Order: sequence, then structure tokens, then C-alpha cells
Amino acid sequence: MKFGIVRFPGSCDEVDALVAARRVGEAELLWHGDADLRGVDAVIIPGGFSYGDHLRVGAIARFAPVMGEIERFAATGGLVLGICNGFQVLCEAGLLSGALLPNTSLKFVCRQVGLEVVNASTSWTGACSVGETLSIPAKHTTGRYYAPDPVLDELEANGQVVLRYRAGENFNGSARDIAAVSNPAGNVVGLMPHPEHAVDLLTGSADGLKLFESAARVPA
Amino acid sequence: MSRVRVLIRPKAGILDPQGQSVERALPALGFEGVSHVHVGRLVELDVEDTSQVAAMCEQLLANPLIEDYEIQS
Amino acid sequence: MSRVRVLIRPKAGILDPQGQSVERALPALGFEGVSHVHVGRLVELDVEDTSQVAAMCEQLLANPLIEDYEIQS
Amino acid sequence: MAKHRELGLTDYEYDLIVSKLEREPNEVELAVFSLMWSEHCGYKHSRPLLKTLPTEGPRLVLGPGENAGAVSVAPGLACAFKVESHNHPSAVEPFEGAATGVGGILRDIFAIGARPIAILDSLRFGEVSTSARSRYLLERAVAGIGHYGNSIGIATVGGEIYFEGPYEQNCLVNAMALGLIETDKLIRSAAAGVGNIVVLFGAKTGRDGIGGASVLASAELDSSEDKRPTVQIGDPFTEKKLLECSLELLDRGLLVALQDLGAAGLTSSSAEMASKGEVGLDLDVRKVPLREEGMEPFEIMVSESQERMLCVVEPARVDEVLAVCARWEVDGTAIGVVTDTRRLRVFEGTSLVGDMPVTALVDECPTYELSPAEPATPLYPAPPVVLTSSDPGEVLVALLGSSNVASRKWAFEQYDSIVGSRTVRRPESADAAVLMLPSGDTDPLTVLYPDGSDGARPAIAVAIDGNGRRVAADPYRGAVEAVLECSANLACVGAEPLGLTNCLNFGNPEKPHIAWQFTRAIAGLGDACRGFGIPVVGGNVSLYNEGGEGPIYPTPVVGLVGELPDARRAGRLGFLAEGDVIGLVTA
Ligand SMILES: Nc1ncnc2c1ncn2[C@@H]1O[C@H](COP(=O)(O)OP(=O)(O)O)[C@@H](O)[C@H]1O
Repeated sequence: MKFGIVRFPGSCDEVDALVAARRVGEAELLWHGDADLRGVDAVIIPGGFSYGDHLRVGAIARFAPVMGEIERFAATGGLVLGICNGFQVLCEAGLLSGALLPNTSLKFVCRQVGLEVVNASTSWTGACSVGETLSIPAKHTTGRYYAPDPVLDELEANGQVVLRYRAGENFNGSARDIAAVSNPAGNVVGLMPHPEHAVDLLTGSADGLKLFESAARVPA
Repeated sequence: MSRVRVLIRPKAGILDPQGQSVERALPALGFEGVSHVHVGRLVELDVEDTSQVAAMCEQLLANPLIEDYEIQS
Repeated sequence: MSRVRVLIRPKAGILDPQGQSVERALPALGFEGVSHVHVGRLVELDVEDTSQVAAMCEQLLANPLIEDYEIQS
Repeated sequence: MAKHRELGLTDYEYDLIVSKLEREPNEVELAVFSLMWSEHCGYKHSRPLLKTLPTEGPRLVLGPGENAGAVSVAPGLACAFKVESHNHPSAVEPFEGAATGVGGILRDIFAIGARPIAILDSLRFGEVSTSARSRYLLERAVAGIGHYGNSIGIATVGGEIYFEGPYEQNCLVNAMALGLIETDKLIRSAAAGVGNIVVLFGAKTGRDGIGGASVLASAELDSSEDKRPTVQIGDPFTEKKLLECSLELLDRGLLVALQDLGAAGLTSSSAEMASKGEVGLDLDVRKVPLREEGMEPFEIMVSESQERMLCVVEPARVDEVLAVCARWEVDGTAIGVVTDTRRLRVFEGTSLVGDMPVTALVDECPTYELSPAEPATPLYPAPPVVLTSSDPGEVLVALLGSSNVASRKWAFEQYDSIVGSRTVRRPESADAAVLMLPSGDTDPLTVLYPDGSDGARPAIAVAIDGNGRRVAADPYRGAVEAVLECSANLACVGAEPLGLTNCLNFGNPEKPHIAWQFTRAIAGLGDACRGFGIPVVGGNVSLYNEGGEGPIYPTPVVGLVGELPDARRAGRLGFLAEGDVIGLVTA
């Protein structure tokens, strides 16, 4: 399994994602300006502040040349994970439903949160079990997941809600405590918390590794 | 060249904590009788072809799922 | 009650990185001939006494050190 | 008033400039001299005292004099670090002032080629429970630090905040940064190689922070409002690109020298590069990319626009350098050339608009003897007594709720403390932050320990401390205590100190009692460092911190970097598991 991690101007967590992915497979960085996925089996759009979050989070990054390739790759079932800013980019690009709005506190918050696994059959959660709690840090200013109610109903009905904040852990005010959603096929997942920062007990938790292991299990 | 302004605001019905925070702060400063505060974005630009601005809004400047926009030229 | 809009933008000469980013992004989307892009804030509010709005801007809505504002009512 | 006085130069200094130039300085030269001979750049009142600090140590890699100092933390690997103040800008515009303070200290770290890995902050405000202004400054300064550090993707791993009356008018915002570099890749700032090209890269230049020098444009100032100097605005996005671009340029071996543009912008960066390299520089201000039209040459020379770097490049490599800049969407422009004249010459196109000997600018800035005198009566009013109850329960609750004891979670939760995946001890989990060192098995600066690896995980620990109230009570002992407390913080995680940086925040040193505080505190700092065998690798001085009601508490802030052999054994706060034995260690 080879992971490709996209580097935009302003990405911050791409090296962390690279290093995390290398625990379960091969990984390399992909350049935003190259319309080329270099034959990787899974793409990660990392956290950070692509284009400085200017105008609106994820708004400018979605037009990068690499994004066109990622859209095609996702449409043919390719594995795509958007973490934090990557989630915002995937929503802006229309690969996932909904949008991310400013936290109700309007502040950046960096905190370890407990997440409930709601769907363990997506490409990125296959190594988890439903109901299990993952302890993963979240850190963002714009992480309040929003979609109109009918869309939320549909996401829930289709099993596209992948992770939820545990009771009391939804600090950003996300609708229905949603922390992660997928596309209908389950190959594209976006989440606000940072699994790449939870791959080593020494730095707090290794629960995030399960997302990378899940992808590594998917037959190429 | 024409100077164009795009006013972007959160769609009605979507929680606007920024607006709420301004609304809460005003009475503390002695400003009473203020309500329905909303905070959005202003984009000003010089364009050669004003007919393009709506497309710019749809594609980049606003996110139609969460925002309404208005063009002033 | 009157509906008032406050348009807030970076003062001339003050760095406006957001405006720069948007200006760079537009040609890549096929929109040519756009310049002098600035990104600011829009505040909309209902007020009983519009004569207070300038003071609200000075004290809370804008940062007069780095921003200009304009009141539309 | 004579222009030189408005620029902060005394008549004596002005005459000295005339004698060094052998003529009256023109507008550009006066602006350049006034900055280079300012307290901030020239260390007029502190240089002789700073020389008394110990700078030798077995692990020292780079001592004071470069953009940041460095100590060796592993074979072939150095940790660069420095603390700097941004007090006055933060008092004017706390968000941007604090943000640009972080931006500035990060540039110091990557200017020597190190990849920044962590930020700490040391903040002082008036009493927040009673002062709305202090609450505003606190909120905005913390937001500004978070904004910059979070956006650029460097972990803010620690810091400290105190609230005391004397900081009401003059808050302190000190920021410290650390970076890692392979020792053999350190780059100096000395310009070298006559004929080599000077390239400016990063953000465009505007009228930011022109401050005092704006009197030179005062004729126009009255007529046209937009000539007014503007507040510096930080753009972490540009700095992130600048950081990656700088490190890529260094990695490809394309640079002869590198220097960041801090306070005094192009003026001090070019003069210092020339001074260190014992060469001259010719700069053409017309080539500098501008954000605003119609800037005067002196404005371009003194602008404090953020997110800019200056480098020296061999002529044959210039195209490659500009290509790397372009890839990172950073403006890069050749603006000058290294000469053998030992003069800083400023051109506007082909006309020479300034011509100054480099040694006069940098080395011959006059220094002043302080006249310290211990005050006969206390300088500061006794802090108000707020606890009168004799009920221990009430006292405890009141203490826990007081601003100086209350949890700092509100602040540090606004900082990304984990980016980089090396933070073993986050804020509030220990007395010092603990950061894993790279394992060396992949990218040498990347932390990757294979799962289940049993080996020790070498790490560094870092803390920042200062207690103005105690230094006010006894400057010598207070400064010693700052070093002791910081060392104790490192000891609590199991780390041994390797090197120290400091920021000396004091009032007006021309006043005898401030001079006394300053002299005594530096003596204490030096003695404590000698006692521990810790070298001072660098630092910063911020003087004239006074409000209407008098000087701030004398506030030397100390930052220590130490090493611990195994991060798995790093100490922590709090009792971890039921049944663990609790011990008390006393001397
Ligand atoms: N308090 C101090 N202790 C030790 N060295 C200091 C102190 N203050 C300044 N220095 C050193 O003096 C040199 C010049 O400082 P400064 O002008 O702040 O650097 P920069 O040019 O990066 O702004 C630096 O190498 C700095 O480390």
C-alpha cells in the first residue's frame, strides 16, 4: 500500500501524516501543482492552513491542479482521507457533503477528544469496531460540521456518519456530534480530528493508527 | 475597470456565533437596541468584465451551501 | 428599527494577505482582468438609533488602527 | 526640533555621525544611522553588561552574535533557540504585535538554517480581574500568538503568564522559538564573496512600522494621510512559504549567507551581513518589490514589513534561487551586490542616495556607562492585600481563583501544541515541555520510531521562566532564582540544562535605579549560569518599558533547553496510577 500525502502552500501536518502512513506502508508527498498522483493507492489531504485559510477554509486549495486528479481517483473508488483542513477541502470540492463553519467558541481549540466509531465498514475504519472509542487530538478554529437537516438524515440513513464526538467532547458545535463523514461508497472520508497525531503512545495515544491500518487492509 | 463589491453573509437559519458575539458585546459598551447582527465577508475588486462576477461568486467567493451573496457595482 | 450594513476593509497600505490570495487564485480559474482585490468584513445589524453606528464601529466592529469602515443604511 | 533628535539621536551622536561621514548625513543616511544606533540595534546601554555573561560550554555550537544560538543535542544535531520581545508593538495592537513577535523569532531560527519545532511565550499584563484593558490585551495577544504559530504549523509547547499592576500600561510579550539543524548545515549571516548577488525574498515591502523615521517625510505627512506609517501585520501563510523556501535553498546548497529582516528591516540586515563578512554592499532600492507606490528610498530602507529574508548568492546560482522562490510562490529579487568597499551604498537606480562605512554603522555605535544607584525607598507600591480571611478553605478557594494561580488552559488550548508529532509532554502535563528528537532513520529531522521499538528515545526539554515581583524585591537574587526555577522545571521532567537564552525587560536604564536593577540582575544571571555551567547562547534586551505610573517590574525572562536520555521516562505532573508511592524530596 502506497500513500500519497498532498502538500499545499500552507499545509502543516503533511509530514506527520507521511510519517504515520509509513508505519503501515509506503508513503510520499504529492505536490499541489502537479496533476499527478504518482501511482499511489491512497491519497491523504492533510491538516494545516492551505492558502492561509484565506477567504474561506479550503476554498482556494480545491482548485489546485492535483485536486482534479483526486476527484477522478475518488470517482473510480480510490481511497481518499481528508484530515482537518483536508476535510474542509473535500467539502469545498464537493467530494463530501456539508461544510465546516467556525467553532461556536470562535476560538482555536487544541484538545484530545474521544470519538465513537459509528461505521466500521468504510475504507478508512475497517480496522475499528462499531461503538469503540478512539482518543485522538483535534485542533482547529473552523470545525463545526454543518449540513441541512435532510442531508444529515440521508447521511445517517446511508451510514455515511463515520465518527461522532463522545458526549461532552463536541467542542466545535458540529451538527449531531458528527466528527467524520464519508461519501456513499465509503472510499472517501473526512474528519476534523488528527489521527496522524495519535500513532504513538508516547505522544498521547496510538488510536489514530487504526485509520491508516484500515486503508492498508483494503486490497489494492 | 469597474470597482465591484461582493457582500457575503451566512445563510439565514445557520448559527452565526460571530454575529451573536457582537450582539452580546454591544450592550456592555453601552449600545442598546441592536438586534439581528450578522457577520460576513466583504470582497472588493476591480474587474474588466462585471458580467463575470456572479460566476466568481458561485465558484470561489461564496459557498452557496452556507452563504448568500450580493453584488454591488 | 433600521437595517444597517457596515463594510470594513483593510486600510490602504495595510497588508491584505487574503486579498492577495484571491487575486492569485482567480486567473487560475479562468477569470482574467481582476485587480486590487481586498477582503474585509461585513456586519449587518438592526439598530434603533443609526447615529450610534459610527461609535460602534470605532469601539468594536472595526479596528481603526488598521481598518476603514463605511456605513450603509 | 532638529530631525536627528526626533529620530532619537543626541546632538553628540549626530556630531559623531558627521565626523565619521566627514559631512552632514542626507535623509537616507540619517534614517539608517538612527536605526543602527538605536537601543534596539546598537545595544547602547547594555552591550558592556551583556559581555559579562558566560558564553562557553561543552555543548555550545553557536554563541551570541548570530540570529540564534545553538547547542548540540545529539551527535551531529544542534538545537537553535532564542527569545525575543515584542512589547511595544503589542501594547499598540496586541493581536498583530504578538503575532509578528512570533513571526520574527521564527525567522531568527530558520535564518541559521534550523527547522523551527517549537514556540514558547512569556506574557505580562496588568491585573485582569480589575482591568478591562488588560483583559483585552491578554485575549488579543494570546489569539495573535496562536494565530501565527498554529497557521505556520509550529507547536507552541509552553509559556507563562503573570498579572501585576506595573504591567498595566506596558505589557510584555516575549516569544521563544527552538529549531533543529544538522550541525554541519548551519549557515552564517556574514556576506562573502565580492561580486556575489544579494537577493531579497519574501513579502513585498510596504510602509509598515516606519515609526520614528516618518519625521523625515513629515512635510508630506500633513498633506497626504496615506504616507503615514502603518502597523505591522503578520502573515503566517507567507512566512510558512518563506520557511520552506529558505530551508529548500539551504538544502540545495544554493546560499552563501542568510539573514532575516527584523526590526530596522533592510537597514540592519544588510549592515550586519556586511559587517560580519567585512565586506561592502551596494543595494538598489528601485529593485525592491513594493506593496505601495511612491515609497522614498529611506522608507524602503527602514520599512519593517514582515516575512522577508536577505541572502547572498553566487552569480551562477541566482537563477536556481529564483526558481525555488517561484516554486514556493515567494517573490525573489536580486537587489544588490557584495563589494570590497566596506561601505553600505544605497542606490536609487543609478543615483547614489546613501553611502556609509559599515564599521561606523555596526561597530562604532557609541555605548554608554550606566550610573546605577540603589534606591533608598521602595520603587513600587506594595501589591494590594486581597485575602483577609483566616479560614483556610476560603483562602484556598480564593488563591485558586486568583489570576496568577488560576489554570492557564484557556490560553494554551488556543495553541497547537502537538504538530510535529514530537510533543511528549504538553502544557500542564509537566513543568517543562518534552520534545522527542528525530530517530535519524528516515529524514533526519523527522521523528519516526517503529512500533514496538524498545530503544531509548532521546529528547529535549524546554521551559521559560521569570518573576518580576521577586526581581523587583532583589534584582540579583530574583535573576538567580529565575535560572534556578527554570532548571528545576527541567529537572522535574528529568532533563539537564544545556544552554540558556534570555530576554531582559526593564525600564529606562538612564534612570539610576533602573540601571541598578539592570546591573544587579545581569550579575545574578551571569553568576547563576556560571554556577550551573550553562552558557548563555543569545537573547534580547527590551528597555524603556514604562507607563505613566512608572517602570515595569524588572523582568529578566529565562529560557532553558536541556536534554533527557529517554522520553519514555520523562516526569509528569499529577499522580498517574492508583497504588503509586508518593515521596517528598527535600534538601
Ligand atoms: N540578553 C542577552 N543575552 C545574551 N545575548 C544577547 C542578549 N540580548 C541580545 N543578545 C545577543 O545579541 C545579538 C544581537 O541581538 P538582536 O539585535 O536582538 O538580534 P537580531 O539581529 O536577530 O534582532 C544576538 O546574537 C543576541 O543573541
